[in-house]
Amino acid sequence: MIRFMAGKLLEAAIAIWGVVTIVFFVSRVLGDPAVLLLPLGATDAQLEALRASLGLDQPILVQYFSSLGAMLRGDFGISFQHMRPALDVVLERMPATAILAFSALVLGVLIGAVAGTIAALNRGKLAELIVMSAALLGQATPVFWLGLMLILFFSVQLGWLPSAGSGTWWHLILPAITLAVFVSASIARLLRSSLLEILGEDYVRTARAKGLLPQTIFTWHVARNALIPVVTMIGIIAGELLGGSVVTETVFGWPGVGRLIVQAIQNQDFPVIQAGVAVVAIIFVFINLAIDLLYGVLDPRIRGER
Amino acid sequence: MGDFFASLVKSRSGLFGFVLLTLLVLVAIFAPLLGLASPIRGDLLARLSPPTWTGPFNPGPHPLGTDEVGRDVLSRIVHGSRLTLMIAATAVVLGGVVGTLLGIAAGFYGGIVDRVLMRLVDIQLALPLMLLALLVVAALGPSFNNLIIVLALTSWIRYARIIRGQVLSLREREFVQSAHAIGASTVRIMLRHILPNVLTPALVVATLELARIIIMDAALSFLGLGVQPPSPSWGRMLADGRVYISTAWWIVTFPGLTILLTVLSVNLLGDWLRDYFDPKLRTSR
Amino acid sequence: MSATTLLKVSDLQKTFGGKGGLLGRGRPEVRAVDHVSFEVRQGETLGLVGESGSGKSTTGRVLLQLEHPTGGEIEFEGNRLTGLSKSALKPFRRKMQIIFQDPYASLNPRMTVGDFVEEPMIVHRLVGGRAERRARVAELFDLVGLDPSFARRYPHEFSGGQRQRINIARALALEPSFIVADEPITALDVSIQAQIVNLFQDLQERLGLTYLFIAHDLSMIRYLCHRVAVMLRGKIVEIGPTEAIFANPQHAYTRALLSAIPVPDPDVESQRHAIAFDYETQKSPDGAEMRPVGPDHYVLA
Amino acid sequence: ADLTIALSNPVNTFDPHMTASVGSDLSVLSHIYPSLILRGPDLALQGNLATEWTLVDDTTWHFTLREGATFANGEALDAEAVKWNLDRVRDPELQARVASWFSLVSEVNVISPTELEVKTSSPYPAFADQLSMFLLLPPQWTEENNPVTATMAGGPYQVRNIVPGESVILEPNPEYFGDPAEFDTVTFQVIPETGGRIAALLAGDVDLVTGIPVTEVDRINQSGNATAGAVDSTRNVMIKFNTTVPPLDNVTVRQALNYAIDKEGIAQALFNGLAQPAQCQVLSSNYFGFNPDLEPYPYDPERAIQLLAESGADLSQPIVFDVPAGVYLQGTEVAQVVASQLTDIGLNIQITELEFSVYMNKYLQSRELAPLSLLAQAWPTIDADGLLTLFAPGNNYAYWDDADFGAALDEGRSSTDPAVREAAYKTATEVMCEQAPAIFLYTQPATYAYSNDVTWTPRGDDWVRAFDMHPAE
Amino acid sequence: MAPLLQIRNLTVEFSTRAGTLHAVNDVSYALEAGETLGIVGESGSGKSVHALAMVGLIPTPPGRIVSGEVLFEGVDLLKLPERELRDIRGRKIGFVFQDPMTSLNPVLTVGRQIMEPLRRHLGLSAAKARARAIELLDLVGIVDPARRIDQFPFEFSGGMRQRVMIAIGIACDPKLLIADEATTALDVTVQAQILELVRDLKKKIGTTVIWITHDMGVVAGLADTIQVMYGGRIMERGPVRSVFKDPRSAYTWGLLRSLPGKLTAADQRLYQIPGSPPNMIHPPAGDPFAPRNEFATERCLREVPPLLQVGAGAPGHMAAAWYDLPAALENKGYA
Ligand SMILES: Nc1ncnc2c1ncn2[C@@H]1O[C@H](COP(=O)(O)OP(=O)(O)OP(=O)(O)O)[C@@H](O)[C@H]1O
Ligand SMILES: Nc1ncnc2c1ncn2[C@@H]1O[C@H](COP(=O)(O)OP(=O)(O)OP(=O)(O)O)[C@@H](O)[C@H]1O
Ligand SMILES: [Mg+2]
Ligand SMILES: [Mg+2]
Repeated sequence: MIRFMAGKLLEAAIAIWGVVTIVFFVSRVLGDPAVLLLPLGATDAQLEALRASLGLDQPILVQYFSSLGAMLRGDFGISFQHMRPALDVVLERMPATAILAFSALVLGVLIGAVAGTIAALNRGKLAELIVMSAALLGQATPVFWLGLMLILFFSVQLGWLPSAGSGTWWHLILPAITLAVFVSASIARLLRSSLLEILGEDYVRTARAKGLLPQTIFTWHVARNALIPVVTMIGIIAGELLGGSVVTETVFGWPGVGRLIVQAIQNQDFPVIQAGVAVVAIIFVFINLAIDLLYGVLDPRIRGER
Repeated sequence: MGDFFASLVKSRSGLFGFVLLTLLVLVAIFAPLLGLASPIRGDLLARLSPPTWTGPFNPGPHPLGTDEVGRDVLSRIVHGSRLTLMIAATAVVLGGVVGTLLGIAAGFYGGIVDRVLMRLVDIQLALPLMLLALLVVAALGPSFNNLIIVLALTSWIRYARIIRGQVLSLREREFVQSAHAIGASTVRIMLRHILPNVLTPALVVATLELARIIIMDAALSFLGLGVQPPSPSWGRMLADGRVYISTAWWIVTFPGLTILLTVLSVNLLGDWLRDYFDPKLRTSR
Repeated sequence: MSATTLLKVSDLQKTFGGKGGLLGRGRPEVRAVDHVSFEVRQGETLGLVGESGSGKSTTGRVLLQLEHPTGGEIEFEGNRLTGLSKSALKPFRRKMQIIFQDPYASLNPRMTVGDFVEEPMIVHRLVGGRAERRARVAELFDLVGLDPSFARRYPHEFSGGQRQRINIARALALEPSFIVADEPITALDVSIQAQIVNLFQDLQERLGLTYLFIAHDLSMIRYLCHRVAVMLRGKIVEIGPTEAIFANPQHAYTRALLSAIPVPDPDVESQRHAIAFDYETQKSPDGAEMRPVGPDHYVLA
Repeated sequence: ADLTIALSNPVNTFDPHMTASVGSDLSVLSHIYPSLILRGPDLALQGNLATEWTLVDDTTWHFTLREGATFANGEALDAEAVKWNLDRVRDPELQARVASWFSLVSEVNVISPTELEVKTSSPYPAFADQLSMFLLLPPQWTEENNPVTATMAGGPYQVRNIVPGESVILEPNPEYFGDPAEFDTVTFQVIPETGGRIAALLAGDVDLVTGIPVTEVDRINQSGNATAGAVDSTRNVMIKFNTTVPPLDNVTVRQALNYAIDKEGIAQALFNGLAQPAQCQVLSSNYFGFNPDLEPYPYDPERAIQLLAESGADLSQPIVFDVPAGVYLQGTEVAQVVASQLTDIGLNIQITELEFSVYMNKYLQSRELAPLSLLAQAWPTIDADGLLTLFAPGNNYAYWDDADFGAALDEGRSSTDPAVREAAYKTATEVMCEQAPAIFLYTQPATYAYSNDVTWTPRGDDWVRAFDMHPAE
Repeated sequence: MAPLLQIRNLTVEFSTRAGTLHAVNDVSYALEAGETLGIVGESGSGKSVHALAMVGLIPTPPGRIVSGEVLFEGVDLLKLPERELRDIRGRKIGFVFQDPMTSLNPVLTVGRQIMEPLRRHLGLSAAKARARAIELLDLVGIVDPARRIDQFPFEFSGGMRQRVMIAIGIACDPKLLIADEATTALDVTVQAQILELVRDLKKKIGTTVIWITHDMGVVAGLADTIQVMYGGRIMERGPVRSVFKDPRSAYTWGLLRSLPGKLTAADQRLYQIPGSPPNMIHPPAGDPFAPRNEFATERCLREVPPLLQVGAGAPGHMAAAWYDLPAALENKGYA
């Protein structure tokens, strides 16, 4: 077990290192932050001085290794734009992202699970058609369009919910729904096919031959097994929500990490890009570690292999 | 082939998807011959005109209205289908080929190859999709090719993961063993025995990916990374038109509906394909 | 029988798991084949029986170098096979073939059966042109009792017996001298088993083939094989001429095995009593060796 | 009364010397930190901490400060404090982002707590304008705290609450030396997406939004809850030429391109007439140095085609047209119309939409500006000296080298006499119109909408300030 | 005494892409309490499907019970609502499926899977059910059952899993035990143990057994009655001894003949039944075996023969044949 965890952690570390390295080199290709930081009309000498003070005048490999070393100590450097440690800037935005991602995930998984189950248990009936059409609609709707529509309806027309910001729980509702629609659509589709597959398994027939009650069969024999692929999917979605809900954050003015990183890219604020991506990657990797462990709970075969 | 079409006709939703998609592709191919207004040149004075219909069967000059620089929305949707479908298809094929081949290699060789590739998948997954897209487009510059590269880049892992899983069980199958036994080369085994047997799952992934990529194009355009103006693509139209969502609903609504229809048809076709190839659903023995 | 030795196996070992690399998960070691020695003679059928998981399939696969042995040596027609590279092995691949248990899983579902049978000839650049190869495929189909016009069909269009014939045709394409048949009839219906067994015998007569025949069905083994080897937990515990083993089983396990064979005769069956075998108390002692107990008949004791 | 103002970008830093962005950081900070001089909604300068400022000679400025002004912590807001601030931004250690505004300042002398003298190394007529963007920190407090995250009010408002990346909530600063604040709270709410901003206004969640598409103006006015409109901004939109590469090194080609564009049409059709077509210069009428006598190139595609033919330039290659994504009001639309009109005169135009940072990098770092690029420039001091300098020979930003133009600018800079300067810029703009280093398009309208709960005087620059607003009766 | 199980005219179809597949055609038979019925027959002859159909376990769709009655203790199971059927499944009718690898839920402990029917049908408390499960495991010959009960199926070998399946099947002391190729995957020694177990069970609690298998040897040793199926129909049925010694269906005869044990020294090769099994989507019009039957008459090809008591045979020995096999054999010169 310890060996297993150590192996997983090493793999995780390699993945994070890969992410950080890719981001480091790709972001340096973006160009020169100095021209964005200084006001119009700044002279070459002023630009030069700023570059030097940001440490951008060094050869790229020197920059890479020194920043890699610093990163190992948890130091991502001072944000060019925010003038304070990049990690602070990122961590400050983390709660908002986490809350949104978590509620969207919970909401999406709940809706998706119910919808997927209804569809699978009503194969070929109207209910399946309705649920699956809704899921398709959910997957085919661009997030920004959905977000704007929700604002126009619930905030402007009805005046029920705030249109932007993150102050209260009310603020959370629209962005969470926006994201949850996509999540639930994916989960519903995956769960449906997973359930259908499990429903055809021999051991479900065994369970029925034992005369078990339908709810027992569904809970212990069908759902338990059908959840395994869904859990993997949840891991991937969690990662996407953590770093990738940029569009939703933009539409709702939600102060999340995704938009922070996008802005950092637009402003070539390397330390923030680096810290943001690293934090998201670390969280993602840990979520997936947790999911690996959850796997063990769900599927004793995996536990047995350790 | 006869069986294919017979079964397609029997599955009403599959047929619907197939017909719709065929129609879309035909429209895309013959777009320039349809005698529509220019999708590029607009009439500034006719900017943001609403759809005009003088009667139920009597469309005016702009049946779906005009956009923010006075171009015919219908024409842009029709011409946009070329770019959109081309981007989606190319990205799907590119991502599919790369992902499938790497998935096969990972599953077949196992060991170090597998580990390296799966770490790559992890890295790719840990790197938020939009940011990756943003970085690549920002670094390489926006162009049709780069857009496709970005989309393919976000897509290959899905194939690789699924295919790898399939190959892991395939390589233990006895016909693969038997190929080893006759002394077939590794390349031959991968191409002749493994590849044909993973094409079905790859195809199913591809249908899902096609839909996802069309939506991705819209999201990328939202961040200004999509197709270059003035070329039309559905995603681009949607993103550019969003500013006018409440003053000129038709600019976003029609491309949106078109995307929906396309995604719908591809998914229906995909669902049917999955069923069609599912051995459990086939007449066995 | 004093025929020439075609294949000689000495001290063969194969272990699975147990290593656990840097990131690997250590699994308990399985000694699937545990210091096994035997020989197969030109033109004979050697039966291999034993309990499930005793290492029969592994032995067969290692013989064909589909798996690398952990230790020991294999000699084929006097040439050492162990340790050869993939390319050095290739000439031997022509002479040794394998047929698996499951005729469904043994065929590539996405290849026409004609292509499947033709493939070995392409790999070994055996027959000149495509037309010639096709002709040879037709010949092979004839040989195994299939209509050559079936060559363009896909596996799912065939019944189990027909599929197993296709597998055999493919194995024969290279004109091998030695075939490992790993439970080739277990998955088949009684009425089809007979067809396949007959085919095996016909081919042996016509082409002088040598078989290693792995099976559970001892009555079939008794009918088909010249000699039988009995495996238990990775070791051969008894080997000898079929009749000698059936008439005079020496090892406790062999006895248990033989007594468990159900006989398709109600009168006999009602009298029969299976002898129990308990591995822990009745296994051969450590350091046991093969001892002769009759002509050509050895037992581990 | 409470007030909420929508911003499109979040406040990144609270140190007023480490940011030059007027639209977000400085606008918010101007409520917290005082400046010597303020620019009113009419774009004229007013006193704030400074009650009077005079140009003693060409290079010496004299300021008189208010008496008894303090920061909220009681620190004096006197000449000493101002000097400390000017010294701070000029300190090379600090690398203040706004240092370049004060690179001409050579000496700061405290005469008395309420009197200050500043010497510049050469005439700096726009110094007072520049000071309107210069916010003052409490010296003592700054030494002891980190002004990047913490604040100590000296302006009309102080910070109540900050949600990073989302909002800054202000409340009145009781110690403020000027007119007391009129709102109980002022919230700056970040809403990056245009659609979201408008929705928020219509939903009553915010009171002021800027930078909305012109098509929304009528709709908002019709809603009855808010007032929308536009004024001329200080931002002037052009298609900048890279005159160092063919075919734009050919003046006839450049002129032809100016004839080819229907500036009036663009202003009318794309901006519903809210944009002011450019008068053959990059200055709009609100700039000092604006030349009212220049006439725009008429829209004459025939003429353009003819000129292209005469120019002898090789026009067979596609001409790249760079457009920064999403930064200018309706920029992509304008670019597409321009490209389409240039196509009409037979050019092969290829639009490339670029991330703004990449665009800037091409412009200033790798120095490979595309032959054509959409650009809108404003100079915060609203003075020809700044904006025109961006075209001066040898300037990084110029991509154009015209000695006559350079000479005229030098003449303008050498004096602080408005009449002399005016004459010099008249010459400069004439040369520029003639030589056409850009297609002069229009002045970008500063669009806005505010709720009927407040009153506001719209302004053409980027400042958004609560103390310019009042609760409606 | 009324039979325990009476099947009348059971017909089951599957709709497939290629057309309707006639899996079970008009099958009728009765089973007395305490009787052991061995069913053999060609692969695909409807052995499994008819057994599953009895207790409503065929997948619908694509499956469909077209007609028939299944009277179990006088009640027609096919008309019983699912709710009541559930009370019978696992309680009065136990099932053992062939494939032990896939028939056990991989994520639940073996003990739990055995306890489920005990708790559901007998209402045992968790502790009691556990005790009984340990007892059952012991009964099917699993060593150290108290420890094994908490393990997962993947920790069991194939033979052990099959024994677990049997433990589940007999958990509630069912009146009827249906075992579908329950020992096919096992080697002969393990198979022998399990057969012994079933014999014991019959003796102890008088369970009625339906044993589906390919192995004629197993039937010979275990069954009282043998039933031979082909093409979805019963070809022959009767007391084991009578059928083995005196088969009246050409298919039964062929099956028995192709066994290696039946070989005489004179035979060069095993006997093989010519031809291949029927396509059940387009089944032959008459006797399904007729196309492969060298003794088939004109009538066999046209008309389905009824299952009738064999003239001179033992009571209950029935065959479906238009021809008279002993006579035909003699005619063709078979001994
Ligand atoms: N690839 C492998 N990895 C790990 N263990 C293996 C592998 N292949 C076989 N084994 C183990 O080796 C032992 C021998 O297996 P093998 O398949 O040779 O048995 P067998 O005699 O053919 O059994 P059966 O009659 O069931 O086919 C078994 O314990 C099996 O679990
Ligand atoms: N779910 C299904 N869908 C379609 N056809 C089916 C299905 N299940 C069974 N069949 C068909 O019904 C027929 C009878 O099958 P059944 O399983 O009863 O055969 P069997 O006699 O048990 O054969 P085996 O000895 O191979 O187990 C076969 O032709 C089979 O293909
Ligand atoms: Mg084996
Ligand atoms: Mg069956």
